[in-house]
Amino acid sequence: MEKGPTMQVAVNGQERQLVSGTTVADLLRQLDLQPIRVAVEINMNLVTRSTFDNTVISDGDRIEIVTFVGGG
Amino acid sequence: MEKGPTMQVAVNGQERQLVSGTTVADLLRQLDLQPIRVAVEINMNLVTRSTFDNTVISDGDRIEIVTFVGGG
Amino acid sequence: MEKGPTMQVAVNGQERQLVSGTTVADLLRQLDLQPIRVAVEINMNLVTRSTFDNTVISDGDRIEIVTFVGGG
Amino acid sequence: MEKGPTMQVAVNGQERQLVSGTTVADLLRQLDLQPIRVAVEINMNLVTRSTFDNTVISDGDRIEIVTFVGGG
Amino acid sequence: MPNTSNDSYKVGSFSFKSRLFVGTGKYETNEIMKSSLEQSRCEVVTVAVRRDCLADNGAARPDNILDHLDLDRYTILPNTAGCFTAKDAVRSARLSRELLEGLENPGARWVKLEVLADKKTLLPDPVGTLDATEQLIDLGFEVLVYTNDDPITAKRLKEMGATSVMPAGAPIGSGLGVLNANNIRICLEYLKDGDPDYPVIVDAGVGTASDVTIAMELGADGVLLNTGIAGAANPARMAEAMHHAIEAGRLAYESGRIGKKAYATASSPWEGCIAVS
Amino acid sequence: MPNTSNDSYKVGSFSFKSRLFVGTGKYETNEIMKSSLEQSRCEVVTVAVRRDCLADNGAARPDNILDHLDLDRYTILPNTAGCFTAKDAVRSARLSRELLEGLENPGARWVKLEVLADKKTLLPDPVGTLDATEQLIDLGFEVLVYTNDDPITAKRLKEMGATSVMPAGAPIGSGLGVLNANNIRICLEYLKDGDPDYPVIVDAGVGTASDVTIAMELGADGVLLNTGIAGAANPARMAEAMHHAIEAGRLAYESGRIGKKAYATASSPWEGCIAVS
Amino acid sequence: MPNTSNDSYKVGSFSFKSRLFVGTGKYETNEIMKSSLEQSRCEVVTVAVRRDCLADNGAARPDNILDHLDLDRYTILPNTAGCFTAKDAVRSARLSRELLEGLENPGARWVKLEVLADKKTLLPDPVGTLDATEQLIDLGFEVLVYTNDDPITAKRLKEMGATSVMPAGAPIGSGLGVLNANNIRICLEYLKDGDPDYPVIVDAGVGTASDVTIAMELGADGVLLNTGIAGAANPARMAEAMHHAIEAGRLAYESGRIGKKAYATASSPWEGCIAVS
Amino acid sequence: MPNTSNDSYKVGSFSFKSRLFVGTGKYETNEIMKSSLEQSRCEVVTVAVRRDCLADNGAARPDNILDHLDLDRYTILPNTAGCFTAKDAVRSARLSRELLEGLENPGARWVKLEVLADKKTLLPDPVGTLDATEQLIDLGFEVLVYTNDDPITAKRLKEMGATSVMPAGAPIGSGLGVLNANNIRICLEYLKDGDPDYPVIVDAGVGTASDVTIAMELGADGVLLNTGIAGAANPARMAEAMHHAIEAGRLAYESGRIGKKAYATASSPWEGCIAVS
Repeated sequence: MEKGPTMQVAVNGQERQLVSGTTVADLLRQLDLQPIRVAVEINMNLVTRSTFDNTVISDGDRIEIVTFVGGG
Repeated sequence: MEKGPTMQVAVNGQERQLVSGTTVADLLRQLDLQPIRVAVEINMNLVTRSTFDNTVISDGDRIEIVTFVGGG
Repeated sequence: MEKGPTMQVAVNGQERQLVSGTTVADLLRQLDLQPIRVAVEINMNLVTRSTFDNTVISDGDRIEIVTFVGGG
Repeated sequence: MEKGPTMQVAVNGQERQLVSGTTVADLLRQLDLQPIRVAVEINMNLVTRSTFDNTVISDGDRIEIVTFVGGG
Repeated sequence: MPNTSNDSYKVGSFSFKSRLFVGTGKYETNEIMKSSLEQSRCEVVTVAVRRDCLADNGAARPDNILDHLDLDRYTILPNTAGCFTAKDAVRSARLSRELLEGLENPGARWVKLEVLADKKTLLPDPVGTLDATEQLIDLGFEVLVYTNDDPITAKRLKEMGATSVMPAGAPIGSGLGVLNANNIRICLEYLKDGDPDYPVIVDAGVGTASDVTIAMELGADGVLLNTGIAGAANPARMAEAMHHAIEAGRLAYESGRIGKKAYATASSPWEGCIAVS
Repeated sequence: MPNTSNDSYKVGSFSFKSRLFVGTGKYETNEIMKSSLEQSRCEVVTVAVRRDCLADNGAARPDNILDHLDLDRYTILPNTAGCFTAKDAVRSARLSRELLEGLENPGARWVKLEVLADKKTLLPDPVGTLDATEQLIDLGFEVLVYTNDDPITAKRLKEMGATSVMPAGAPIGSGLGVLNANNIRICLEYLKDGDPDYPVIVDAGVGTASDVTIAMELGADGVLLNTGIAGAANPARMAEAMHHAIEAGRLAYESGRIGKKAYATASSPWEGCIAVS
Repeated sequence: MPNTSNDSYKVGSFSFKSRLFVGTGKYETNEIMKSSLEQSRCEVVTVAVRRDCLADNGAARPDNILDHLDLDRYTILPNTAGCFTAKDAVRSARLSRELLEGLENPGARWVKLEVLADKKTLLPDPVGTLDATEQLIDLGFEVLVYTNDDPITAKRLKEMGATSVMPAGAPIGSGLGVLNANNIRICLEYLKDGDPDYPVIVDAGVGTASDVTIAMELGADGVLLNTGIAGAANPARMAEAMHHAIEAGRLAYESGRIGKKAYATASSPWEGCIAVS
Repeated sequence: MPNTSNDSYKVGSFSFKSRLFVGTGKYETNEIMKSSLEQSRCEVVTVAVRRDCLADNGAARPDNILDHLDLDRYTILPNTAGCFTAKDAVRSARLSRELLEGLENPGARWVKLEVLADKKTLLPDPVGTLDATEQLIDLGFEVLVYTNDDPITAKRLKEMGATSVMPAGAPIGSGLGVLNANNIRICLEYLKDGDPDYPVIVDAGVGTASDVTIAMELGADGVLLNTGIAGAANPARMAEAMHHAIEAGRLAYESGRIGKKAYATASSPWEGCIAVS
């Protein structure tokens, strides 16, 4: 399926292969996640929602995709 | 005013002279007290309200006329 | 061994047969108890030590022989 | 009395004039203080006891001479 | 599941929703008393019996407290305050009953018994209290008995037929709250053994709202107080506080609180933490 | 006269009526959580940030908590639970802000800062907490800081610009209530000195309703809790208890309670007693 | 100045230096009992009366406790433990007296009265206790009365002629210490009013050394305990702890402790600080 | 089996038998101080550093405290009282060391570090305390650190190399005793984890003997106090009380106290009761 070159990233601590050039918005689509319901960090730096479309993921990136859960 | 013979009683600890033959009902009238708002003891025995008219006070009687006050 | 007539008593709640005429002192001897270490009640009345020799037990007597135990 | 040039120092927060060239040991003598019972700082730096004789005080020095007091 | 705090509960032949019993003594004005009672949302108010004012010299007679209590709203619970002997307590109770019968008030059926030992500490006299309880029950009263927190006396009072036992949290007017929760717990254990609806009302000692909540959390059915409201800087507001405190305590009792530990467990989950540390 | 409990009060740029802050962790079901929040009448709920579930294998994704919170009703207060360093706490706060900005929720402006020392006791790390507070204030957050009950740390946090200081009553989840009322009192004295409206919220340790009432009677502006409700046998009822407990405590604080004495004074008057004894 | 802790004090016709009264029940062995009594430095030990063992079948008779108590050293205080009625308590006391007279032990003059209400809680029965106290005084006993902490009962017992009133700190064997210091204080106020040397001995409830110290700091003349020592993992060492605890509490009581404040004043002087800050 | 109270224990390179550390401040006279120290049987006394009196005008110089302390008997523990910054605390410690080295006193090796936050409450400043601890350890001191009762700060201080952590029971001079036993327990759990002999000394807040006993029963290795003795009406007697209180608490800790129950079990046996009831 994946024809182009790939890269290795960690998403929420899990190693994954992504097609080179994947943006944050692409990744969320692949994961079936609504952008409005998540916040994203790459390499511990916040990626604001407005830049999801333009932010291209790089090989080796450590990506955190978080949402809210119950907490006290 | 007092024509007939009198007697000495204590009402709520105060010495008073009453005309002989005074009933409890008479006494309450003299004191301007509503029967419905008081309870009466003569010599530590309760006088029920229904007998106020018929209960004649005797010389030396110790009468208590009580009502409710604030209490905890 | 027991030749004479006997009687039934309760000693510390246990039924026992004693020879008629048995004194408190006799009983203590039989039980191998030192008089100095016990106090005795018959039918809930105290028997003073000085009368152990003279106190004859009767049929049906309820006898308590007590001593000290650890207590707080 | 003071013939030579003087300098201005603060000892335990009090302004004082000292003859130029005064050592710590000199100062303690002037103050009638036993070296063994005090510790000395000049300008917040500790002056060890063994150097009292050789430590010459400078104009403007802030000197602390301390001892023990009751404390919890 | 025990009754919820919205359900009614019984004290003898009476049935109430509010678990707060409020005294009517010591308010600066009748208006303050009225608004305090309202804010407290109580259904039962206590009153005392005293010699009426003999103002036959034409002097103005002071207001009678009955003019300031809505008898359609409140059930009157007469007390025997001021009595130091069983005999006087019985006299007081009978006078109260006579008054309330005249008013056709259901409070004629019951009495809050207090037999105090002395004026110094206002502590109850256990012997006089037992004696008066017996007499009043014989006279047909439903007797709610103010007593100390001794579980044995409490148990005996119930065995004698007391309609409710009312152990003190602390001395009257002391503001110390529930001084001996262990005793109140044992009282409850004895009194409710096989009879969970038997009403136990903590009476006296309340200083502030948390005292009420604590009493209710122990499992008491109600709290009776007076000085805690009447003596506050703002009695009507404190009355409202006491209303909430009663609700809080009852609901908490019914809710099954968490256990106590020296330290415990996170409210937020560990799984999925972003922390790399 | 301080604000009545019906008035609103401020925490930073927010204004609330309810003084209860409720956590959303540890409920058995979302339905229990929802009814508990309702019964608590809280206006602010705390949530935590965690890695989202990567269910890209087609497995059902669990509900998101946001589906179960009425965002028109509740202000979201994101916490940094699970963070053991200032750095992670700052990351967590920024992620929360991003999420809440996307939701156009006013909770984007603030954060409840927790920097814990370890998982064993969940006690806050004072040094990391001070560090993170400074960073978050620099980043424009209104910071509500969970901290121990040390008055000096509390004072320093306020001086740094914390929007609210939230001293612990007891360790998280311990159910021990307010262990050191003296420290909370000194915290309040420092934090409200010349600034009586500065919000101080007791956070953590609540086991039952009276714990909340006691905290409020000390003069706290609010209480934050989670396990005390979520871990109760009947969470929704305990939530209602906590609502009343908050009201009771605030009103009592405002009402000026009576003093404490070893023993005291009669609620009923002595004058006019029928007692001959 | 009150007596120093080195002075002797009186309980009825007896005079002692040690203020610790130790029970002899529940020790695993007589040797442990002996060493515990020694370490406690007590001068009075309590014993109970029980039916002797009727080992007339030739079986070995267990040791008698009297074989393990140095009667030259200890004054025996017989109790009426196990009695639930005044009648049985009087029987028990008379039997004890008979035993001690035979031994020419001065303990024949006195008795520790216990009339318990039931085996479940071991709480004293106030009515039976009052009844038995009267009877025993009539029979010439010096009566030391174990009672609950109700100040009114305590006062009545003294008025009846009790040699010493012994209010409980907490239920027998509970290990809860002094549950209601307020009541013990009022007991002391009543019992020592105009009679400062009247002996008040806190009896029952002690769990550990600080419980004893607290009781003594309140102004009690002594403490009686048993389980606190006998049930400890190391009874003899705990007995030594209790000795020190009694001394500590009495000395502290006599020394006039400092007041309590939320915060206070430096132990070291401010003057002469080197700090420039 | 832990050390018995008669055994010696270690604090850094020092070894002591007495577990009481006594301050030398605030006594009315040096004679009272001397007799108090004697009665306390302490082996360590704390002193403070202050500017010497510059009586060079011929006025009489007040006695130096060193003239009143038997340096063969007592180990001097200099404190840094009066310091509000790490810098001043370090200066103070170095001056103390210089003084004690001159006296050839072993106290030159150690220091009791206090970095206070302000004069109002005398509470320790946690940040300054951590900072100064590090500096003093670098300078070779054995540092005994006065700190609040926060277990996390305590743990960090030990990790930095503090010779002993000295958590406060309550604010200095407050007389409130151990306000938060839960925190002291967690401090002990952290500090003694895998290192049971690490010395933990409760410092500050003691009002009376039972406070000391309670601290020791929690498992502290010692208690440091000053005002509790110096401010008592009879300091020397209170010092004796404190000696016994330390012994009582340590022995009780070692003895394994009985458990706590709402009510419990008889001290005297049931078997063989004469009671027919």
